[in-house]
Amino acid sequence: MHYRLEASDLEQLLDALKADGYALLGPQRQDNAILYDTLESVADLPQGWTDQQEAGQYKLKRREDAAYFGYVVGPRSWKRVFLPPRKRLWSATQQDGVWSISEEPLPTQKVALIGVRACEIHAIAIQDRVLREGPYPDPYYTTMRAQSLIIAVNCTQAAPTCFCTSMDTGPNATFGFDLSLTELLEPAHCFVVEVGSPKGQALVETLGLPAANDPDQARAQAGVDQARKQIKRTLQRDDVKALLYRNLEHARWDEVASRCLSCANCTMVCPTCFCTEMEDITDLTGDHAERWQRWDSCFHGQFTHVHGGPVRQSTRSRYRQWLTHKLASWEDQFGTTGCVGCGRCIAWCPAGIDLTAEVKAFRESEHTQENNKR
Amino acid sequence: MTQKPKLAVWKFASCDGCQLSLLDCEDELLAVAGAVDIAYFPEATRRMVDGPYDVSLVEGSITTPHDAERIVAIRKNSKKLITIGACATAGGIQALRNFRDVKEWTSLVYAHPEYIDTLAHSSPIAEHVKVDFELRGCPINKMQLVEVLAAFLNQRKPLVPNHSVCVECKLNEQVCVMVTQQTPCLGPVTQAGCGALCPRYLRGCFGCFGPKENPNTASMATQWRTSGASESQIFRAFRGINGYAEAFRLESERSEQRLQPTEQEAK
Amino acid sequence: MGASPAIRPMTPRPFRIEAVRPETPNVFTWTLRPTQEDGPLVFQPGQFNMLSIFGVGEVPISVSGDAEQSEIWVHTIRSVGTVTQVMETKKAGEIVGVRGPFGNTWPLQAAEGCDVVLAVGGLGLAPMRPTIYHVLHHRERYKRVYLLYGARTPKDILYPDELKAWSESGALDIRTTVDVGMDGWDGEVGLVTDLISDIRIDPYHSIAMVCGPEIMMHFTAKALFHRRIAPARIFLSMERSMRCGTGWCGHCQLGPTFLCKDGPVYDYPSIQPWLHKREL
Amino acid sequence: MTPQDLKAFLAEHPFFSTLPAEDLAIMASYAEYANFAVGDILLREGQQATRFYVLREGSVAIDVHHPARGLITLMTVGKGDVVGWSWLLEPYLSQFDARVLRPTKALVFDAVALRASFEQHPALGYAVTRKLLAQVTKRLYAARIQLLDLYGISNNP
Repeated sequence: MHYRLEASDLEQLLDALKADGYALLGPQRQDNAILYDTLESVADLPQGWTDQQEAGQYKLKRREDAAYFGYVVGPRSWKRVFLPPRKRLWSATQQDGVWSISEEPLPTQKVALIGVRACEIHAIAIQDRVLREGPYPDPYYTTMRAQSLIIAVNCTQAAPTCFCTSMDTGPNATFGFDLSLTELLEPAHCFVVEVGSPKGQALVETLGLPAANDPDQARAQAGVDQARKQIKRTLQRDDVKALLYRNLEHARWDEVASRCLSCANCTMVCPTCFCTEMEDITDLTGDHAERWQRWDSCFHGQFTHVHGGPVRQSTRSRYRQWLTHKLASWEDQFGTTGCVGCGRCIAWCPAGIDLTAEVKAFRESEHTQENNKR
Repeated sequence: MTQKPKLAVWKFASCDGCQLSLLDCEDELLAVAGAVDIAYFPEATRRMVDGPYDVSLVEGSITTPHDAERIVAIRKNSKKLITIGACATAGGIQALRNFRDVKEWTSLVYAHPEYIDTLAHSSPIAEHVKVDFELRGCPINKMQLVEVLAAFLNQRKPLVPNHSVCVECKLNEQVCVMVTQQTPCLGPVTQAGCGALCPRYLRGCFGCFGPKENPNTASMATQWRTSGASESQIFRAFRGINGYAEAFRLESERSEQRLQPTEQEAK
Repeated sequence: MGASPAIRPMTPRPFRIEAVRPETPNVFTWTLRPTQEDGPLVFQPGQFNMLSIFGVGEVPISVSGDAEQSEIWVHTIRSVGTVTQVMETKKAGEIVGVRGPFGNTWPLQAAEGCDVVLAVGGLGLAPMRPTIYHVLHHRERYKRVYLLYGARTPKDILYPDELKAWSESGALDIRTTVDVGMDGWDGEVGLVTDLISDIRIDPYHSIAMVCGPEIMMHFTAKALFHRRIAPARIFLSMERSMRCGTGWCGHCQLGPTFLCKDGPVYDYPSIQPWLHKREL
Repeated sequence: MTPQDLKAFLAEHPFFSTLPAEDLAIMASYAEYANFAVGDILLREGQQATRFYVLREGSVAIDVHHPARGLITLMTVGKGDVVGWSWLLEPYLSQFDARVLRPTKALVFDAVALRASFEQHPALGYAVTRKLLAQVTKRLYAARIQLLDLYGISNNP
């Protein structure tokens, strides 16, 4: 069952969420990008703006229409909600040699995520496997996930950096949302709404949304199909695990290391990268101590520091770790690939390194070797 | 309570900016003063207590034969020696002389160059004595300074990560100026610590904290060229405040080689 | 899996250092007792705890006590890094933080009815000690049990009194060798791998557990393999930079596994492809 | 032990077992059987290497004197091992001390005569050299692994 939400009634959806006690997070234009941040009203949405992305490039452009969700994905991902860049785990205070430890209180605020793309839903599902479904669920993550509501937006356009179709993660959301919206601009600006949960159903009922008619539904489908057609980037993933494992000592790693800045941008923007560092701090007296958890990256030397130095000293070994983890060992660990094809790591790499091109290079070098043998 | 550790602050060739960071710790200064005995800090107090000192903070680079002797004496008199700032850790802006003929310069600058007793190089403290910790920055970040002091007082490793400025941008959730604006930025090869100050104001990083661990300056320069930076821009970016730090020095030398043919063509 | 850590697995619980026992130069053993009611401290041999000095940092240290003593943690620590160096300065009565236990266990059940070869190098004897206690408590479940122990010098031999007692009780066949003999050492000098050639085992019904630095385990596994112990019956305990113990932080990845969560104990075939690979 | 006994013993010892009977007889003719007590010195650093030992039982330490650290044992050898190969190579001087650690039974060869006999029996000389080389290789391997400082490294932060 699909419903229809008039564009002019989008505010009502936000209001209903607010009335239900949700803090809203959604896209808005800030610092030359579209970012997810606290959303007050529809007026904050990046209406009439789009993004143009290429390897190492991201630019905002005016659209000729009034689309609210007429962009693809920006540098922030939703992982900031569930796995914040920095969070305090506990603090401890010493008095007369006795330490008392106080845990950081868990968040209580419900949040509604507005405008979650299909690839991002997959990214959340992937992080769930790491932080929610393992032997030790992360309490902060689990709490935030439990009190979050997801309003998905299906993609009706794609960026040149997108390759969700290769990863089977888009362009439309198929699970993991409370409501999903497909934005239609013609003939009238509206959304076709799909319900994905009882909470979503309740929202539809609160708003009293009418059913979407067949032409609307067909137009929504056409929009998604259009996005699918626009996707030109590919990553052949059926055999990529074996391909990378076979080529751990390939010269291509040196080649990519000559370009890689080991700046860690790819891991920071990646919606599935979950590595963190634990940092202990004190005040000057040493009587107050805290431990913080912050995003870390396998591109850092400190990351593999053991007595005597880092295990992964070269950029070559760090890029290899990242790519083989993302596309190969992630499968061994979590039964899924670690990549959702959102293209962030391609767009936000200052050197424009493209993982799909790297995978192709390995595959092609094997083909060349095969051909040379013949 | 045992005696408070004695802190000394020493100045070599520098602008004093890093020492001032310590005075700038308005909120924390009381805590610092409570935790340590500021035994020698001419910039701040006339009180001078003899060594040995538990912690010496050393600002500035070594530029004269006299300074080269003085730092050895300070080292002998200090349990821990921490250098603060780009001058002390990489020679500073005055290390630009290292690329030129100092004799020629002094003859041009001074009426009586024979009175000038200076070394041919401005060198970091670590080239002269063992340094326990190098705090980067031009100037240093005062919060990092407090952290380093807290770490030494509490026998732990200072929490001064050696990753890129990019990580700081991303942890602060700042947008990359290089990717969105093609702004030349040294962030990807520069050590974090400043709080990604310049990118926060939509400017490129100037590399004040010097090269990060594993810097790929060659790729950085290529990237700048691709996005339209001129060779002299690249040259100047690397031959700056941290121009004598090895990775930046090598890159500026490579860039200089590329510049020379063009200069000759111009002639 | 042993006792599940607190609901918030990242929060250390305060423990008092009850005793500090110097072992060898730079190596000491802590006995830790909870400062608050904490239930029995249950662990399986091979597991580790994350030990914290508040405000200084946290390190993974294997449990080296007896699993049947459920009211204390015993940890043998070598002071090599910033955190462990501060640990070395701590005295009895001081408070430290403990999280855990984490990780998996040695194949003690699989080894029942078999000859058992415990091959340890250096500080690797500490993580193996709970296994030794287990074997001693249930000696009848195992056939011949060898403890092959390599240390750098005679001074570096851990737990010498216990080694002597175990050996004299006849429960274990203990063979010790050092890399360099000095100070009147009249025992073997040579590689721990050389000890393997002299033991009498039924290779088809043997289980080998190896613990030591990665390089030592690499060579030891090869030597065991030459004695016809099937690779699947050789187990290693791996070490990497572990920060969380829970599989969240990503630091201890080696190929397809997280050592903290999937390890630290692995059978040789599953870890062998990832051993000895440069910078992996 | 009679020469016959010696020959029989050699035939069973892994070090000699692959030699043809006539070579075993030659080897046996240069050998005698001996028992050594704890503390006996089999070889002394810097002295003429005139003997060569094949151990049947016991334990022998290969020692070096370190001016500051005293007596250091580099390795111990036992049953089946050989002690001494300097006799085969110029300048025929022992490189280390060999000291008996535990009561040891060994065959002792007159190395000077044996070396001379190899001139008449190059095939035997070659075979024995190969056997010795195998022992040298084994010890080189051990020395190399010892260089890796197997137990010194710990990954604890």
